[in-house]
Amino acid sequence: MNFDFSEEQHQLRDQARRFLTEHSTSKRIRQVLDGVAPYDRAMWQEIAAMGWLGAAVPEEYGGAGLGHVGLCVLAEELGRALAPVPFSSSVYLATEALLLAGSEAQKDELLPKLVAGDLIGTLAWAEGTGNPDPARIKARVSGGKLTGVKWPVADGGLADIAIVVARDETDRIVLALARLGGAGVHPEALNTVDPTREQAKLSFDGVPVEVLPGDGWETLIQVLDRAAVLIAFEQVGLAQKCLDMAVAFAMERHAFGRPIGSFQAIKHKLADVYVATELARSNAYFGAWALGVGAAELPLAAASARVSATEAAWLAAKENIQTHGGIGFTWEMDCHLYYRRAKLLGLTLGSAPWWKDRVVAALETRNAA
Amino acid sequence: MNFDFSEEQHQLRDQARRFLTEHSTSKRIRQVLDGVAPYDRAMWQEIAAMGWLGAAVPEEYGGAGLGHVGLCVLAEELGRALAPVPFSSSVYLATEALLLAGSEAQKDELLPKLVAGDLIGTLAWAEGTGNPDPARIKARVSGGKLTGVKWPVADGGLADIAIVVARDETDRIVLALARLGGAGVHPEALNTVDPTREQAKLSFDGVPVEVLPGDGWETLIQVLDRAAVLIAFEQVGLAQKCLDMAVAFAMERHAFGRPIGSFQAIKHKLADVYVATELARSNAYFGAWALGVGAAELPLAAASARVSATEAAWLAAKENIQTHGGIGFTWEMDCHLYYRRAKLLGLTLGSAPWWKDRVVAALETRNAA
Amino acid sequence: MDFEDTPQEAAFRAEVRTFLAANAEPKKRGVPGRARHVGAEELARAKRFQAAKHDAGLVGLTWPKEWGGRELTQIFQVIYNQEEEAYAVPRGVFEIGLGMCIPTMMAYATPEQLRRYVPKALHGEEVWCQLFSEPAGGSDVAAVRTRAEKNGDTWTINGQKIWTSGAQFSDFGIIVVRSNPDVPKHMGLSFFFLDMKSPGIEIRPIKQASGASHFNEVFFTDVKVPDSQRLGAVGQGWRVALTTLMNERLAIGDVPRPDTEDLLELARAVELDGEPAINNVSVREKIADMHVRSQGLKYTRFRTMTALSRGQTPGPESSIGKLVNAAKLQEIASFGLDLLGSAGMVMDKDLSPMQAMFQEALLSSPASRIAGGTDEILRNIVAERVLGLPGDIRVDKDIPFNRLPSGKR
Amino acid sequence: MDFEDTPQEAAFRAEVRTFLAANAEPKKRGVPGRARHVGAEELARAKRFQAAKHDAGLVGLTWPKEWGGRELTQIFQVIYNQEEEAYAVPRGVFEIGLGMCIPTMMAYATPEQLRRYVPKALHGEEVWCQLFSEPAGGSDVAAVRTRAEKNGDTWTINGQKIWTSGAQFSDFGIIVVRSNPDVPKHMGLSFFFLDMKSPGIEIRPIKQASGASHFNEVFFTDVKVPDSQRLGAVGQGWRVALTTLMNERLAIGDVPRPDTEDLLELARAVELDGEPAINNVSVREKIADMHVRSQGLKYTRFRTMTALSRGQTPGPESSIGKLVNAAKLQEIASFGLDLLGSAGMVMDKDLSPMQAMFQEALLSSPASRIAGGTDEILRNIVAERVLGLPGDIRVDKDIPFNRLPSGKR
Repeated sequence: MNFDFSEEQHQLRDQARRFLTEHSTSKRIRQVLDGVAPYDRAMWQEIAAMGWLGAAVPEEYGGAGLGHVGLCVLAEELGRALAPVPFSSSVYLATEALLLAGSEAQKDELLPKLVAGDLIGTLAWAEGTGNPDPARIKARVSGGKLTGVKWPVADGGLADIAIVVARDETDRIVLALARLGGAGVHPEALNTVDPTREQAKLSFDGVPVEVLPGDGWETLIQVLDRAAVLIAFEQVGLAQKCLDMAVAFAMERHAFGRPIGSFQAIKHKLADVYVATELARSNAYFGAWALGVGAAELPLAAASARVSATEAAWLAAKENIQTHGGIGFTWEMDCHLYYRRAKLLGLTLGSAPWWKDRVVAALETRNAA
Repeated sequence: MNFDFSEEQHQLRDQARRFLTEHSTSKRIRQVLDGVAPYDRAMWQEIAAMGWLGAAVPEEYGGAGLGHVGLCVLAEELGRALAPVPFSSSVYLATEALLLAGSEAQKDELLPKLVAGDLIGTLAWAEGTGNPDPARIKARVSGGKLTGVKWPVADGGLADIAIVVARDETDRIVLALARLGGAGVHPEALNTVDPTREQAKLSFDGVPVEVLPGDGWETLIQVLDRAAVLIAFEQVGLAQKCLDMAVAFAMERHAFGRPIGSFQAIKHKLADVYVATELARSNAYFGAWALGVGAAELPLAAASARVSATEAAWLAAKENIQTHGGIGFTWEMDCHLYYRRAKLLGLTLGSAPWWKDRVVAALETRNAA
Repeated sequence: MDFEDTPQEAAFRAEVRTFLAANAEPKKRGVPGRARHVGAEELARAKRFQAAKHDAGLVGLTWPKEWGGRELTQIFQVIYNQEEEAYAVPRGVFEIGLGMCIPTMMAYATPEQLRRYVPKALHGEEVWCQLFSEPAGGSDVAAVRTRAEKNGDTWTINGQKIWTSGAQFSDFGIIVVRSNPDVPKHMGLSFFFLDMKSPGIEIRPIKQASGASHFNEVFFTDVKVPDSQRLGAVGQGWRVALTTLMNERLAIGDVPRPDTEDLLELARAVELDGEPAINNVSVREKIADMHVRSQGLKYTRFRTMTALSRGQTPGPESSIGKLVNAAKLQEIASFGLDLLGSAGMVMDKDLSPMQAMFQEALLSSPASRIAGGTDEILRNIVAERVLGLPGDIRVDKDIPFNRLPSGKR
Repeated sequence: MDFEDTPQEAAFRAEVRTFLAANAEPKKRGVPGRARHVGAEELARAKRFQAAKHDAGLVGLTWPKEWGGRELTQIFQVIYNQEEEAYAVPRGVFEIGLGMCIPTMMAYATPEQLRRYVPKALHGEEVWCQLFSEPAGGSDVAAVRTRAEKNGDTWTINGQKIWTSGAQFSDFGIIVVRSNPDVPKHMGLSFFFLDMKSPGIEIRPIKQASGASHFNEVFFTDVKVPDSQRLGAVGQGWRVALTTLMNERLAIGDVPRPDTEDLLELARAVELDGEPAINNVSVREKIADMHVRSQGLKYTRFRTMTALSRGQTPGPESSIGKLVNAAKLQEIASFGLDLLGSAGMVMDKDLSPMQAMFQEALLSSPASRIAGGTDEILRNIVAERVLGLPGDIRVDKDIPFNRLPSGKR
């Protein structure tokens, strides 16, 4: 039984924790929050330089070949640190989609640039409200040109390339690779509950695209499953950070002559947050294992990890504000940054009801087997 | 604004509370629990003598003419006292069904006897698992004779008459009045989570019946709505009693040198029970009003009262045991009697999901109007 | 059981309706809540409306006739508030002054002071605010650190108050301060009213986590207050403060939005699995759960109003309203976003269904579980004052305030 | 990350499998949990199995070789328990004796006593029980009222213990008693082992709310115990009791049923709105919610096992298992009944789907939130020992036990 990270992975975590503690400071996150920049470019470049963007990319494409479990370690730290960079879009979505379904030429051209941070990628599946559903896809590729409107697209306003879910002339769902800098692409920044992570509405008007080989919807679902595990680690990192903040505050803050952490109302609330966070962590670990070995259990593990982590992050973030009381609801305290991010992460790959349905669908498949 | 019981109704409540405190004792309830008798016949006769069985029955049929709001007052006290009598079956179901849909002859014959307690009635809608649904009705009336199997039927083993939901020769749903003492009726006692309220499986094998006038399903739904309000009062009475027990215990029981009621874990738990009980009470009051004046809002009011009261009774009953700790889980303490009854009441007219659907259906109807 | 007014109540309701129809604009549908940002124009409008209301005899309904009141029972105030709910009336400017400050003045100020201050407050010429909360206080309202030292007939105040509504446009304020830190917490407080334009008072708006600014910090640097503006005896400030807190406005009808009806509307507007979300069983169950809570509170208020109508005083059970509403608001907001899938994050009045009402509520709802008594304090109140359970163990009763452990925050 | 045994673990697992295949019957599918009623026949079978297990060297895996142990790390005990889960092995007879009583003896008894008692306990010839809980104690384990008074070399015990598993078939017991009521609670306790057949001991089964009887009350009337059977110094009984409590068996793999898979099976078996309930969105969400809790616990156990496998000791975080499982069990049971509509109340193995497993769990589940530490105590443990938050304010630390307020219950 070895259901924990390896020694090297623990070292990677420590290194990431140190780097992000130093760099992903409240001050730098708030630069993005306040709209000074759409992301922290300097942090992005340093992260690229450390090889994190290619953690799970094979060495032949310039990656570090640490495998997906290594990437999970980084994801937890990035979530904990609220890192204001397009990591999840470029790494979990675009890079993974190319790894899974890109042609050799596409991989050869794009992966090294994504790994180096020279290109930022994203994936555009949503077209307005609703969870992933092929029936909702109206964007269309015709004669090699893409037309349609996708929103919200994470980091859509700053990405260089997007993998766009669309229909081809025969109505099949395909993944189309679009370059975003050129004519015919109209990005529009969206105001969201968490301004520290850029979101955009992308309108395509006859933009030349390359269609990725294979069944587009199947690839999308595989990408979402992988990303669900990785985002679950971000959520677990965030939940743990909120719990740490709340515990520290409850020890320091006094009311009625005693630390507020000595009141059972606070103690039991934080015990519940701890329980939710540990359950989420354990579910995420199983997801990491399934992702790491490419197990057949991945769909179930990914959906379970996402449902559990979404619940834990939301609970931890809202009860962290509550534990802080009035001061926790001021702009200057960071509590709201975690609260905003917790909700954003819980929505970004589709919301909990959709993933709950996937849990049960996977259970049904497993039991039928 | 006069959203409270009247002075007379308060007096009725006090009278009922006194009677039931004296008679519906743990000892007498446990006679039924232990199977010594299927119900408390002496209590039944006294209740009949006080006119409670006819509280909402017009005086022309021997009733007290107190109206349904008076009956709500009694229901709360009966629920609080766990009265081990077939009151709800005979009064809320059989009597109400006859009042709503019985022929004049049926009313003239049966209502005075039901009011006097000489006949015990019930209503049989279920045929095994599932909530009320016309598609599940297989019992059939053909040539004036009923064949089919109904279960669970509340008080089916001790009732003299049953209003049975069945299909006629043309497949229409009808209500059929059956006498239960005679040939062709095979009652079988069921073991349930709450043995203090008799439940049976009734098999009918060509039993002569009288079909009540009107649309059977429509009448059934009307009866269930009325009964939902009345059972909600039983549930509110039960919830309040559980809260009272838990508070009293928490004041008396000491641990760590102080009453356990001084710990926030207990205080806040009981505050939550109080909140749920008050919300349920207020929803039940609105149900009483709607029932009393025959308002068009009755379906919404009844479903809301039932959903709210089911939640409150379950919460109060389970947290009452929890507050008592180990001693609360012994047979000799009464906590489990309330826990059993709470679950039984939450199931007896169909479970919460069905009633939640009815809440929303009523909201949709209202908003469409 | 009925929902009818008594004849006297009906007559009063008619009077209020006539007044409002003549002096206010009906609310527009779909505009959530009342604006809480009060600019110069809004303040002027509020003052005009208050004057009209006063002239119509609708201010201070429960107060002694001596002060222009009508000595009515509280149900009449509830009726007024109910009717006003339908109108876009400038509110929030006079609530604290007339609801908390002036009643405290009436209990403790001199007749001369009352003649000076009460009429102008009633008529809306002068605005009052309340200065109780402090950064280190929070739920522990008596943990006041703002110091007042006496020199001759003058007190000098130094310290900081927080969460002060309306400080920026208030003319006067009531304040509780620590006059003696060497005695236990509740014993060393004194209570004053003061001129908010006094030298040494600095008012800074607080930016909340939602981005809005509804409150202020108020800093006191050597602010002078004459001893004649003391309310109650030196060291008896806590008792005076309790008078103020007892007068908190009866919360009625303030249902936060989005509520059940809004969720229903959202569920009709968006699709799940190719059909309106309202057809989804899980969505229906959530709507039902929220409906029974909303309606449970509504009819609890009706029961309270019945008590008021009979001249009874509502008990601490009215505190369940905020407790239930605050949690419900956060739950509805979060659920609403989930209903929209990834687009739930988008807070754009043009793109988000229902003008981003749910997203805004998501960001503002944490405050409603804290302001005016946290969930935890409200549960304590229910447990102790309604159920009669023992108070928490108090370690701060007999220790001098300046020797209490205080932590770093 | 992998789920593989080390070579040493794999070898041990093979050894256990061989033993179990030869000495036990595999569990039958669909039989929930283990029977906890132990009659004469069951007791004899348990003793035979224990002897075989001992002869195979599988008892006391972590114990010193001196006592027949193998001085292995705890992961080997976990592996044994995992494998045993698949077999219908008589359990519950020796767990307390070998898990709690004998380890306490090892820490405090004399070498002669150990030679007398340990081998027979290991071999299953003698059964031990633990006498800590009292009616007035509950969560406050140290609030022991059972008195022990010394006269010469003999102690006389009077009082009552409760919730004693296996008292009716035990040969010996360990007991904590109050030897001095005039000092604070934790200071006046002493600890003994005693012969359960001693005159003056009366054992009565407790009928639980579910109707079952898994525990006993034990009454002591002038029961004599020689001073030589005292464990630890007079007045140091609490310290000894803590040793016992530290040795509570590592709860692993004991997932209560019905669990998620059972709920899934039920949802496939019954219909809602004319189709299998499993198609109902709300039912699916509930199953998913329960699944992620079950699996979260499963993989939390895997993490604990990894720590054990590395020779580390699991911390108090393992207490979350019971906290989560107990609430989940009650929730699943209640939900299962709701799924059946009014027939959910029927507890009849022939009529109720899945042999009334859900109904039985509904009735027994309240106990799981209480026994072995209430939800409230477990949350305190997590808050204090895992998160490091302060303990509750203690008012009973410095007051003589006989002057503590005690209430009527």
